[in-house]
Amino acid sequence: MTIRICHFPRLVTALVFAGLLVGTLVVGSAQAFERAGEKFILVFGGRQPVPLLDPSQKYDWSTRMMQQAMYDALVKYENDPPVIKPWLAESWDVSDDAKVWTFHLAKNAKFHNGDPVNAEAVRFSFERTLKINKGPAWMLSDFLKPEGVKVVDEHTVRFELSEPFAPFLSFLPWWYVMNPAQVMAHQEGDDMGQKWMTDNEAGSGPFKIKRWEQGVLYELEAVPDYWKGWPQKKPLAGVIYKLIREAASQKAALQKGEADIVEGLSPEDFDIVAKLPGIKVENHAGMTTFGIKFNVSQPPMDDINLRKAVAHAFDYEAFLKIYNGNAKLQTSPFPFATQGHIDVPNFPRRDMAKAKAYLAKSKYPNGGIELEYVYVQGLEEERKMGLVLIDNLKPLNIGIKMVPLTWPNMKARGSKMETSPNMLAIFATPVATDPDAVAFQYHKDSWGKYYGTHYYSNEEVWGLIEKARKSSSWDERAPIYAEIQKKITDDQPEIFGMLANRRWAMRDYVKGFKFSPVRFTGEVDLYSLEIGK
Amino acid sequence: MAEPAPLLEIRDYSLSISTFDGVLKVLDGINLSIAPGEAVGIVGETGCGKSITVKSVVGLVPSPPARVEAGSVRFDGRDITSADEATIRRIRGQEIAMIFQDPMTYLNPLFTVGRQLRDVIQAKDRLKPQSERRDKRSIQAKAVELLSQVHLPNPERQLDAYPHQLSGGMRQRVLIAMALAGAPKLLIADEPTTALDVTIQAQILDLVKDLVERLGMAVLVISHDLGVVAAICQRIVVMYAGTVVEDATTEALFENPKHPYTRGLLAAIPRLDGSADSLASIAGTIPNLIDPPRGCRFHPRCAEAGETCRQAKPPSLEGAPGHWVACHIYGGGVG
Amino acid sequence: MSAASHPPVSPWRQALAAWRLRHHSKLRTMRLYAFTFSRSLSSMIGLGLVLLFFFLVLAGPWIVPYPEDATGSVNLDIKLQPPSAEHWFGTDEVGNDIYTRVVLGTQVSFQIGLIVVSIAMILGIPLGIIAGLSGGWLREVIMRVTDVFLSVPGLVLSLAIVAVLGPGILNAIFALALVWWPGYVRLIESKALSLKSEPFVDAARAVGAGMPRIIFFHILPNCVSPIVVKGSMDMGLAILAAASLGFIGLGAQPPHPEWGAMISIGRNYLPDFWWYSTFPGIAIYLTVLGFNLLGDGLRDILDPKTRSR
Amino acid sequence: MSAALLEVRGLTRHFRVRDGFRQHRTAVAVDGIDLALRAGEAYGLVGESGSGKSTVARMILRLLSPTAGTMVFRGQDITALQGEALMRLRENIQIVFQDPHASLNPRKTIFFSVAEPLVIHRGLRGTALQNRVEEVLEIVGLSGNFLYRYPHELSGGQKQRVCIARAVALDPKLLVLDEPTSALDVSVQAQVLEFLRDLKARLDLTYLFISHDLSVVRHLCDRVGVMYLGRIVEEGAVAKVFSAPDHPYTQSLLSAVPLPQAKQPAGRIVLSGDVPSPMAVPSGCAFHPRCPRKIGAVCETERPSLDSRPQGRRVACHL
Amino acid sequence: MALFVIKRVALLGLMLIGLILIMFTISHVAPGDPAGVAAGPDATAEMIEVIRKEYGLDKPLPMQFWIYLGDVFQGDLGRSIRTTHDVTDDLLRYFPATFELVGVAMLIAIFFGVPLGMLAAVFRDKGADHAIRFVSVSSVALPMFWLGLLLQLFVSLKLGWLPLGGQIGLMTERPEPITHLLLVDSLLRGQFETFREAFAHVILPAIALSAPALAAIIRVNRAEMIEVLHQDFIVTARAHGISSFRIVAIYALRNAMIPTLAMIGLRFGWMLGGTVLVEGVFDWPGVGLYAVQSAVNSDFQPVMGATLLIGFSFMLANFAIDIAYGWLDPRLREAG
Repeated sequence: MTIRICHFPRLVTALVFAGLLVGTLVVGSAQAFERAGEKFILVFGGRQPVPLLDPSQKYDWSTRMMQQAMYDALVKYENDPPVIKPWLAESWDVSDDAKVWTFHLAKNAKFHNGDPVNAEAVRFSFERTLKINKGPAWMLSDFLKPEGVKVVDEHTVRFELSEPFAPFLSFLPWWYVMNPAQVMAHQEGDDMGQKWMTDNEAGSGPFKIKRWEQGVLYELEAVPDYWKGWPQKKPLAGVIYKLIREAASQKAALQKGEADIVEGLSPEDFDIVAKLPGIKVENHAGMTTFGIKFNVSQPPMDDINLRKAVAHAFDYEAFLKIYNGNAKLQTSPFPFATQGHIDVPNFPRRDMAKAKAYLAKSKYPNGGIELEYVYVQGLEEERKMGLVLIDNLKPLNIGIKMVPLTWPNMKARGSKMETSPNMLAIFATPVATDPDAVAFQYHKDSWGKYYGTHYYSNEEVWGLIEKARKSSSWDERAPIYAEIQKKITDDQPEIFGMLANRRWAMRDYVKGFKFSPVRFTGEVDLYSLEIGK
Repeated sequence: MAEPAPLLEIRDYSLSISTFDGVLKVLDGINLSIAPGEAVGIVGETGCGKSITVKSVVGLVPSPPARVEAGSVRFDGRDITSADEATIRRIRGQEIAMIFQDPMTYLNPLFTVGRQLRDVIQAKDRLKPQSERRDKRSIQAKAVELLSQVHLPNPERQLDAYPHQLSGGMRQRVLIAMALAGAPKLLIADEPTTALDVTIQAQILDLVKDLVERLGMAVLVISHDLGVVAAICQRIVVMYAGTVVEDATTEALFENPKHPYTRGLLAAIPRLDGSADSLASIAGTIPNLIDPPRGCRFHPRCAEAGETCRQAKPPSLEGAPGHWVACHIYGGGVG
Repeated sequence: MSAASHPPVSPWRQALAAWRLRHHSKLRTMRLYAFTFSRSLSSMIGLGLVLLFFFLVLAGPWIVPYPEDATGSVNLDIKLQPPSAEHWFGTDEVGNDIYTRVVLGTQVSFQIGLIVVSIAMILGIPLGIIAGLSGGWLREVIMRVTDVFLSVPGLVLSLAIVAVLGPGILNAIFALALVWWPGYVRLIESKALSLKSEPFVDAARAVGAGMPRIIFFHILPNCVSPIVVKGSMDMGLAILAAASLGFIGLGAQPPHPEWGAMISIGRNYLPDFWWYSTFPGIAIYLTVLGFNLLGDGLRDILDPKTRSR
Repeated sequence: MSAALLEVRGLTRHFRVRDGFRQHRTAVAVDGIDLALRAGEAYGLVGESGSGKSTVARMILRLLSPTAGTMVFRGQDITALQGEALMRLRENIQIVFQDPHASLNPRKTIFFSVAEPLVIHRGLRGTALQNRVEEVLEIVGLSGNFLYRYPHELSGGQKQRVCIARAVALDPKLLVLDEPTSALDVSVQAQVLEFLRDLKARLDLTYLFISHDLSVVRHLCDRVGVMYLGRIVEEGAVAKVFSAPDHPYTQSLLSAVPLPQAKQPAGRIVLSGDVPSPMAVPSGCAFHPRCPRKIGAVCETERPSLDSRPQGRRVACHL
Repeated sequence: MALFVIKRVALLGLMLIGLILIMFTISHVAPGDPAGVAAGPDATAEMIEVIRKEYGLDKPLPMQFWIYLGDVFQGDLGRSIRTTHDVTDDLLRYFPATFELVGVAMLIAIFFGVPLGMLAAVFRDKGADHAIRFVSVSSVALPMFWLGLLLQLFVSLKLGWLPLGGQIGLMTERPEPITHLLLVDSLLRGQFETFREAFAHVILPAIALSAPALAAIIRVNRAEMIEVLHQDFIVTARAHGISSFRIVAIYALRNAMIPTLAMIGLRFGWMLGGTVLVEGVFDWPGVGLYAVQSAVNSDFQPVMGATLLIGFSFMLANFAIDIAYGWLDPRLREAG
């Protein structure tokens, strides 16, 4: 039925009017981003949230960036190659057997609430981390017991290790010092303030919390009278860490000036934004290795010839292509920035003839097997490596089944020798520059950890690792680590991949950016930044 | 004969409706007139076009798909054949009122009786000059008055009732009240009692009869039930397949039916007094109006049909005074 | 007239004639359907799109230029190239031909749609019939469980299920099927309930028809139209839902050429490499549009309520 | 008085009605009626809508189970028949519904509908089935080319014939006709009525004819029962009841029918008010609120019994 | 009415328990080790054990369910294993944003859907009808995440009219919370600039989210209007000379709104579901994004919590729709 409607224009008019109303509200609302006051607030556009701030419970790149901004540790990594700088500790002594470490604290250090940072605070912080036994606890828990931390006087603290541990100092930058009074004031039950510390801080660092909107943004406010002072002429008023999860949004925000630094763009995007006016890209070699771990304890990858065949069939150049040249192929199991790194001779590169020769020697001379390639779901580069693997192993008649898993599920798979997949894509960043931090990944005690899913077994190598970590003399240690690198390379427990460059895109007025490869992928030291406008 | 000028006069009215299957020739040269104050009934079986005739005349049949092919309609001295929507609406609102078959479905279930009644009163008021329009108070009063006019008990209370809270008879009374809102000259009742029980039907028929007499308006009753029509009307028009076959006073029609269809119809009705021993039925079925029979549309079912009936459409002839029949037999043309 | 004057009528022809006589009405109805359907432009567009879709499902591997690109091949030297004569829709981040992957994506989508809808029907229709005809506590139980499932948006529930089971095409299908069946229970239950009180069902009962007979001869045939219509619509919607899971990253996994996953990866390359996420999006749009228009068209011809004008 | 083919005692049916948000209320559709059908007669059950006449039909067919009362068919208590016995009963009692269109499965051919009882009860198939279906359709005056048509292709009268064919396919003894002509036009109604009359004689059937149309009942039936709000208020031979009704309701009912004739009889009784809802049946005589001849308090308090009167009539009235 | 409400509330509770049971069952066939996740990448076996105890993952399943059920009814949805946050706190933080987004999207859908449906019905089979139907069918077929990307691409990046994502500009202080709804609060506090900014942010995600609902509302409203306009009581109104506009916009619309309302209730739930797609695209800090982030990380407590919250909101919405039904349809309003 059709009705002749004379009045219908009324309705249409109403609709148009409503549209106009909406229009007036919107026009002009996309205003440019402005900075408040005389000082500048820097905006960092990151993809990863900071769900848990407590330094005793968690660390990853975004979390640690915030922890580093709000807390101080005894020492701090800076520069490339990284050096350990005195921080809360002005100096330290170590016994010859590398068992007793004594630190002398700065006298003017104070927490954000004005309390002094004293030896007791240091002792409490180490004790808390060790007792909670999460986050960084594993780094020292084998050598340091809570009782081993001793307050000598107001400004001196002594660590007595249960056995010699040469790399001790290299882990300390990640052990942040918290204000015992604040933490314990918020204790619930016997949680040692864990709940409160999730979204609050009790530190002495250059910044403190201003706004903490989970899932949206985190705003830090600079501490004007930071005890260590500010290196730059015009320190920042604060930093906003804005969660921008999409690459397109990150780029747009950077272009519009709504963000000053962004991380995590695709290799292509970095190349694109680098060409835009007013934007520069910091591009540095990092310490994060990418490798594809084999499970050497289970067939078929227990066959060294198969491992070598796969390693020689792999197209290493693909890494460079994926990163548009912004990566460096590994020349040793150790990252370049690790102390004692050597270029291992005859390090595997693509060579199909060799690959076929190795395959012929293996139990699977004609291929015909399918290997599982497990990677972290959502990690673009790992996914692409998988596709490269499929492509590269086709000539060997080896199939690849790509299995993306969430990080937890992947870790669960890798945690048992029986379930650990044939191949597992792993990005690993050593937490310290000391070679032990990498070498130990090949020790039996690392089995089942995410970097130990290869279940690599070589008594000789294990012995060397143990020997090296107990010695306090670098001259003694260096040749051992060279030996270790060669032996591991020979056993080919993984495809030794590459070290991708770390890149950040930022507005060109951002000054004072200091890179240090020991930091994690997106992590930036906010302390030294300034806006040069 | 000194008849008063007819209130409604339909002349040679033809209507077609296009459908998926083809064009339905729904009405074919209808003639019908109603004098002021006269009660006329239209009877016929399903699909004979009795309902669509009046709906079309008052502009309630959407066009397209419907199309007036020929003919003219005059109402109260004005030609309204091709009047525009506004005029028709004015007439519908003011001078012609309609009531329908199923009082439940013809009332909006979501609005109170009072609201619907007031809307109707207001709509009719809008057609008047500003000065004569009622204010809210007197609209309410008018609504109450109308409801009491149709003998609805407790009119004030019923205004707040929703249609579903009323019985069928009460709903029909409400519809009649709405029809009376504009003091119409003509009331069209389309199957007004078909959905009602016999005892309620009697009440409504009484009411209509009473109103017609009291208010002096003309009424056009459309029904398939000859009894209903006979109870109210002075004159009856019999329709078959889109044509008027017979038009006579009630008395003449029952006493002396002329058209074979009328006679067949009367013979098919079972009688309450048991006087009909066996029922005669009309052979065959209603024709398909996409391709209606040539000539007399009744001829395929007519026992008395001759060649002329197959060829020519019979003209409507006044056999006796006021008794019109459209049949070749009475025009002497059967052969 | 002698028999010899006729050419001998082949038995095949006779059978055909008999068959046509028997099914005269059905054939007429079919012709009417076809006619009504063909008069509606949108229905024809829908049919066209769905036929195109099926054509690509069947013929895909033979008509695409680089079939190996859908099974994990890598051409990093030509990654992220804009649309050109060799690569109609451009290439993706590992140099695969997007046109190839979009076309072969029809197979993935078809599998998902078909399996999800079939499982949903297999579960939903019998439960709906039971609930509609049985009444009492059995109906209550079935309908309440259905209500519970329907009380959570399907996408959220399937998200939760896939989150547990892990991403992957099979898990996605399983999760979608698990949230899809209640729709059929609702549909069939209400249909069966209204059919149950139809006089022709009473008439069948009056002549002594038992439950199975009533279900199979009287209830089910009258449920066919709504099932067909819903099935057609659901094909599209299931494909859309699977693409949504793929977009979140919980659906089909590489190197499966699944549209949602392609958009998901492609969005990382927006806005400069716009073609990457654009073409799979268009493919989803056209497919879902096709099934929806077809469903609409079928509803118009199968549902007498909208048929009458 | 010959033995009753069907005898109904105290037949009662309550319905639980959902009423808006309010929960269930009980509607008394049929309130303890007694009825006896003699073999070979046509018994008319008349009443207005809501009087419960169709509910009676459904209970006799065992499509609904009675709340109370017994039904005896050819000496057998059929009130609670199940399974095989119920199947046999359905060979003997059949029903034709009011709306012929709705009572045929729209997705099935005429052949299917008519064949259905034959397949179920006689297990016929193939040619035997085909022959019998054609034969039955012949009985109702439809020739064979209807077999593979669908209901929507038939006219109302034809559809009603198909329904009748289905009902008589098993040679039932009792045919319940529930308003079989009320959806039909007058001329078609005439055809069907004449045909029903003829059929009854030919097949030796007994009819329970349910209708709201008094003239139709008058035309077809031998005896009539008048129902009001679930009760029979008057019963007797059609001619007698119609010419001299005893119950005030019957009187007003008959008087209310507008006659297709020029002069309407004088002195019509027009009842005031509406039929009360079955959810609120008045106390005493259910008719008392509308009764023009109410005699006093007894009508409001005491339910009149259906008493036998001369000439085989029964009336439930205090008068 | 009271009885009705009580019964509905009881039913609501029952359905909630059913939902919890389903979610719980689903969650406990999980292959991953939730405790391992929580412990972090370098955790030792004993660290994992600590966590397992802490989260009660060492108890038998029925026990765990019983505890969980009790917790849920006390408003405790457990803790995220990934972030250690209270899920309830998280949800309370994110829900207002989602509610606001869904609310605006629903308003858009109704505001445009109902009149467009009406127009299409009135101009049935005319150009306007075809155009509106095309819009409607397209809105269903467009994947809303893709539509979101397109809107970002054109409206934000190309034209620069509206912001790309987020709920509000970086530097803008949120108004002091009253209702926790940004749009409402900024108005109540008289911060019109903030309101305008928040409004500009909500438009694109709301449009993307509203597309399927818009389509459904148009479709239902059109069909119902066509049906209602065929009804007898429309003939009555016309026969009495009531104006066409009044007939369509008041008489028919009210009748057509009843089924439309049912559709709106249904769509409310689907929209809540749609947030898992749209919020991710637009960086909208709501429950949908939270659920996806958690799901992708196999962090099940938050997924479960979000699902329960969305399911519960959906149930409440339908409850409200039922009440609204009564308001619109006097046949249901009946009786106390």
